[in-house]
Amino acid sequence: MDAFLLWFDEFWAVYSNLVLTLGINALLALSIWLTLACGVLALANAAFMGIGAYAGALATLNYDSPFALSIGVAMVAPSLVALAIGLPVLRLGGVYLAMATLGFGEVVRVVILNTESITGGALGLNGIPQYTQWWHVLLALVIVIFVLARLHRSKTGRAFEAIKVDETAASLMGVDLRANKLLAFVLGAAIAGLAGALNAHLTFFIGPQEYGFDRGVEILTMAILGGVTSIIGPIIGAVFLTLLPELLRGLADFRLIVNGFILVAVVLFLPNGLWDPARFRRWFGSGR
Amino acid sequence: MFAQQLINALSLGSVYALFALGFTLIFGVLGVINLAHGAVFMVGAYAALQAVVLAELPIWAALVIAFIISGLVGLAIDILVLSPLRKRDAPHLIPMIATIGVAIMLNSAAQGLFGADTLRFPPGVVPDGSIEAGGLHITAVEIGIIALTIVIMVVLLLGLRRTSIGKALRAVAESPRAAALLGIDVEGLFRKTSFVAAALGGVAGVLISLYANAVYPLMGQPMLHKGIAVIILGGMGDIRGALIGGLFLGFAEVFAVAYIGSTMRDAVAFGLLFLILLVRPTGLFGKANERKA
Amino acid sequence: MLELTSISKSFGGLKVLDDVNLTVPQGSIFGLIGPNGAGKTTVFNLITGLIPPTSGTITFDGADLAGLPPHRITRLGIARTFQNIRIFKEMSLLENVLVGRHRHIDYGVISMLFSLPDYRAQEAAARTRAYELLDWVGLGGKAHEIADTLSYGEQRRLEIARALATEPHLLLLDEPVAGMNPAEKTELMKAVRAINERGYTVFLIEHDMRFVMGLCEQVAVLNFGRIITCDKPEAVRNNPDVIEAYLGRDDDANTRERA
Amino acid sequence: MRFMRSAIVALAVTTGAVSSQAAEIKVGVAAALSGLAAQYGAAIRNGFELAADEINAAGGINGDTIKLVVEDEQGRKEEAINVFKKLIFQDKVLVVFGPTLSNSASAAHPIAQASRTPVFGTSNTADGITAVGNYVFRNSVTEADVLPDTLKKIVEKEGVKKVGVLYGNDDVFTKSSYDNFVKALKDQGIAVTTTETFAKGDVDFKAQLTKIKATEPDAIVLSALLAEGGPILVQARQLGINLPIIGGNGINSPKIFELAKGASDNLWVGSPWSVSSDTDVNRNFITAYERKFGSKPDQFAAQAFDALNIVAAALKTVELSGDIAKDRIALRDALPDVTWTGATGPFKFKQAQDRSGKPAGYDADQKPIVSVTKDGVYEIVN
Repeated sequence: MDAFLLWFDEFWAVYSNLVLTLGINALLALSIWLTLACGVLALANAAFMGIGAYAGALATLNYDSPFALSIGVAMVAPSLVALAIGLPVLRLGGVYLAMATLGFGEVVRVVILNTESITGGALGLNGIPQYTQWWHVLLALVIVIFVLARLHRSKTGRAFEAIKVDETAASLMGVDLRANKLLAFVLGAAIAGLAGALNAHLTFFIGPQEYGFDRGVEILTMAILGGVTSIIGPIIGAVFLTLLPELLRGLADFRLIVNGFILVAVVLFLPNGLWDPARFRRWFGSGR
Repeated sequence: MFAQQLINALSLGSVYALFALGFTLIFGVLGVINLAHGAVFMVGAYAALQAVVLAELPIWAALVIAFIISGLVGLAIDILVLSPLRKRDAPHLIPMIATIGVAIMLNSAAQGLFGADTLRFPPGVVPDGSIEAGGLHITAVEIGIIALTIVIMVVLLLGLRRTSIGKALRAVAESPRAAALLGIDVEGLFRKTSFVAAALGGVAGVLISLYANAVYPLMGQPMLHKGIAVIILGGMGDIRGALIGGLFLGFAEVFAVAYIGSTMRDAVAFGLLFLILLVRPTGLFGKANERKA
Repeated sequence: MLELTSISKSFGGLKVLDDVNLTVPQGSIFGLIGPNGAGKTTVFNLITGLIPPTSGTITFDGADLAGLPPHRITRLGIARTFQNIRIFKEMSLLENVLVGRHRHIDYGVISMLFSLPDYRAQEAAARTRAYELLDWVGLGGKAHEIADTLSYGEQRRLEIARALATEPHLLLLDEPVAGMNPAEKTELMKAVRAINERGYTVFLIEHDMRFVMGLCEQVAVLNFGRIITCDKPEAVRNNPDVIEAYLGRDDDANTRERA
Repeated sequence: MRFMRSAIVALAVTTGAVSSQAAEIKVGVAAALSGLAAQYGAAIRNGFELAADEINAAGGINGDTIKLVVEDEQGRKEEAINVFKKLIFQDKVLVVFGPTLSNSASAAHPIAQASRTPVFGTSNTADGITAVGNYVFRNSVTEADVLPDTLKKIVEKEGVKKVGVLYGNDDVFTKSSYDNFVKALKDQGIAVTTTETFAKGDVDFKAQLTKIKATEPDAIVLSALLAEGGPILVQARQLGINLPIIGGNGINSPKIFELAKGASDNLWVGSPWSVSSDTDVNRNFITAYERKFGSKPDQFAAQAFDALNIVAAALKTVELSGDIAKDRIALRDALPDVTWTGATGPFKFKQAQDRSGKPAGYDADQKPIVSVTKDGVYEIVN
């Protein structure tokens, strides 16, 4: 037992940040999963994460707000922005929506760069107190999973899925498309904001470069790679994509090449992502 | 200043259009957002650089080599990655993610082979300096880019209109399944398109790195962001759209710098993009009812 | 109960519907027939708000439907099925029907999150009703199967059950027997009649003359976007204009592409 | 454990000769070896490797050899944190150098501070880097220190009265130096005709340059890194702008002659290090670097090279106990007093302050050399 504790101490000292990042990335993957589950291909989650991170960090830095309040601010701010842009943007279909929301991300980045007196511009925000503890991330993850799982089983979850499969048919079942999509979009933004604030209060520093195109695509990749058929998929995807570069660290210069290769291989050989209940049923022969 | 800015905008717009051509071709025909296009663009630049530096070939030969090598890379991507995904009818986001993996591989391979340093073509491969007339300056590379963009565009447009392969391509873009029923070799067309789109990307890589005087492993990534903006503006998958969208973005950026302020450049460019999408949800040339994703 | 007054619809320059007037009386089974491409499905799309009419008005129980989004029209009590079946393929039969119950389930966020009695009661009630509706269309035994696995005829019946789940006053059926074999057709005919007897008004579009004639109390005929006649089935059958419209081109119901 | 360690130390002391061969001083280097900052990270790694080789070849530190543990932090803050934790807690290095970018430093340095591990930045020029605490050191000079001298020189030599400014506004390095430019320009009463910006990865700067040209300045102040700085020089000359260009640290590299060949003249740079600085140490450094890596070093390599030498100098005054925690503190205590003459010239630390004005980490205190490019070389301006 002592040996274990000693080992754990050492493990935690080295990997605490990695473990917490896993949790935060899982939140991000879930935030985009929510909109994907509603058939909405919006890639604004990186921007919402950024808005949340800045809002939360500014609350902490400038107003000495307690952590809980900063988190609250970090969830509300992106939700409001999502509400404002949601109505016009969600009219767009498929790929155009994806691209418009990526464009929105750029706008957010430029705004942060140009509001130097508040956001520090390119220099970012420094010296954010490290409030985020392991249990904050765990709690956030548990609550989000709980809420999403309950939501998934409720009438709203069914409506989301119906919209995803066939918008027209869903609307003719009395499902309000705009309201439901907006709900998914806003909730997703709140979760992304939560992740942003947890991250900001973990890493002492945030800068505008962190919430751009690459992060947006990374979040999407986590969800798709994990599989979007159930709530487990995005979490698995986040864990996989976060751990992969660390596991490959020993490969030194070849690390990223192998990383890319594995990404392609997963997409090629696991059609529905890493977590695919249908495949498991096939493999283990049960099911109806 | 206005006239010089006009030239600046024209050449920058052509740069964007040139990059976006292959990008939009892949989307139009294969229905894939190819996020490896930036990497293919980089491969073309390095291929030509090696040809010029190691084999001491003239620039036109280097362009041909870039064309072929990038084209082959594009072909390989199609055969090894996109085609298997097509066969199992993967939803269109899946190939996009696969191309991210390809881009990571190509970018890091380039860094491993050539190092992370910014390189450039040796001076003198193209006429240096600029032509001056009435206080206006334009370089040979700029003229080349503008001319080539227009030539490629015209060739592609005429090719699509007039030739049988063009007609087949348009049928495929409309609906691959229906085209297959009509007896068109859809897979073959996808291969050819992949080759040509990547080859054009490679040529763009050479020209743009001559223009910017910089070749580095991640040079394709910033262009990719611009390329996405361009093809949305123009309407995804539309060749004319790539030209118009490219020029539009070039003019928007240059004139935002000239008359609004360079800090607002990207905000203006992307703000316009945003607005255009709100007014015309499928871009300037987009079809009213897009192909069901 | 449903009234279309001088409805016209053009796509681009093409006039698909031209001055269409129809009245569907409460409690009836009303049929709309016409050759392929006559614009029948467009009529349904207009009624359900998927597309707006170029001119004219549609009223339902006295309410003007102009400008209402589809889900609002559904909530007023109109439900429909589709010519090319549009069930939620990846969901179970039960879930399909439960989506139809959407607007009849009403619980708060708190109830939903913590599975409070209110939530459980409403979900249970919705399920009970869903099972009942599946029984009506003869699919009660398959409630937990994935919809994609059903046969063609079964999918059509599932679509009807799902439409009924919205508790409509008016049920629109878009070519309900297309692609069915005679036995299935007879069965569906019975089912539709039973549904009508339960008090639902039914408005159906069909290609299959026999099906329409055997079922409907009143039949309207649409040809090239115009209503040529609207009468009792026997009268329609003998109407020379109708005969010409149908004989003018072969009855292509069987050669038509299914999808 | 404690007993074991002291036993080992005792053993090592008694068997002097053996121990001096066996003992290794582990030194961590976190550098961006992939990603957009990779070209700086690579130069930095080279600088450290060269210094470590030279120190070890010259007999190490009181007989101990230096072992570099180099990790790639990709220029991303999360990775920088992970790498710092690995180096500090798993590899148990004595001191951590890096990370490459200031952003990552802001995120990673607090970890070193909290675990009482000396951390040494060699390329972080942003303000506030050393405000984190008393374990934070850097020898990267900020533009605040060198710009006033550069500007004074160019005013004196070229009679510059008004300048146009061009800087990258989405990058910490270039933005920080811009801020310092603005301050220095104001202090010296030099007028600014217009201020223009660009973004990382841009290929075209002609719109900005055309606008600057139209405002008729006497010189252009440019805050850019090499990847953009090279093209900017070329495009400026193509537009017929032949004004002096005043650059920051970011383009103080012999590579500029390659990247802006034919257009590299009349670039003014102020920095403690210059490839043309003709001291023995610097000449030897440049020769050795070229021999080992086949290319000319830049400022990043020079600063990394000096940084390890500075730490080595401090270590020579410290008696290592073998208890890593104690040794880290001992090193920290010894570092501030080090003076060293390296490739970047005479070096000493000066105490920095945190936001509330309390003493914190240590910045470099060095004299800049102002040089101007001509025909492919930096000429030192006297």
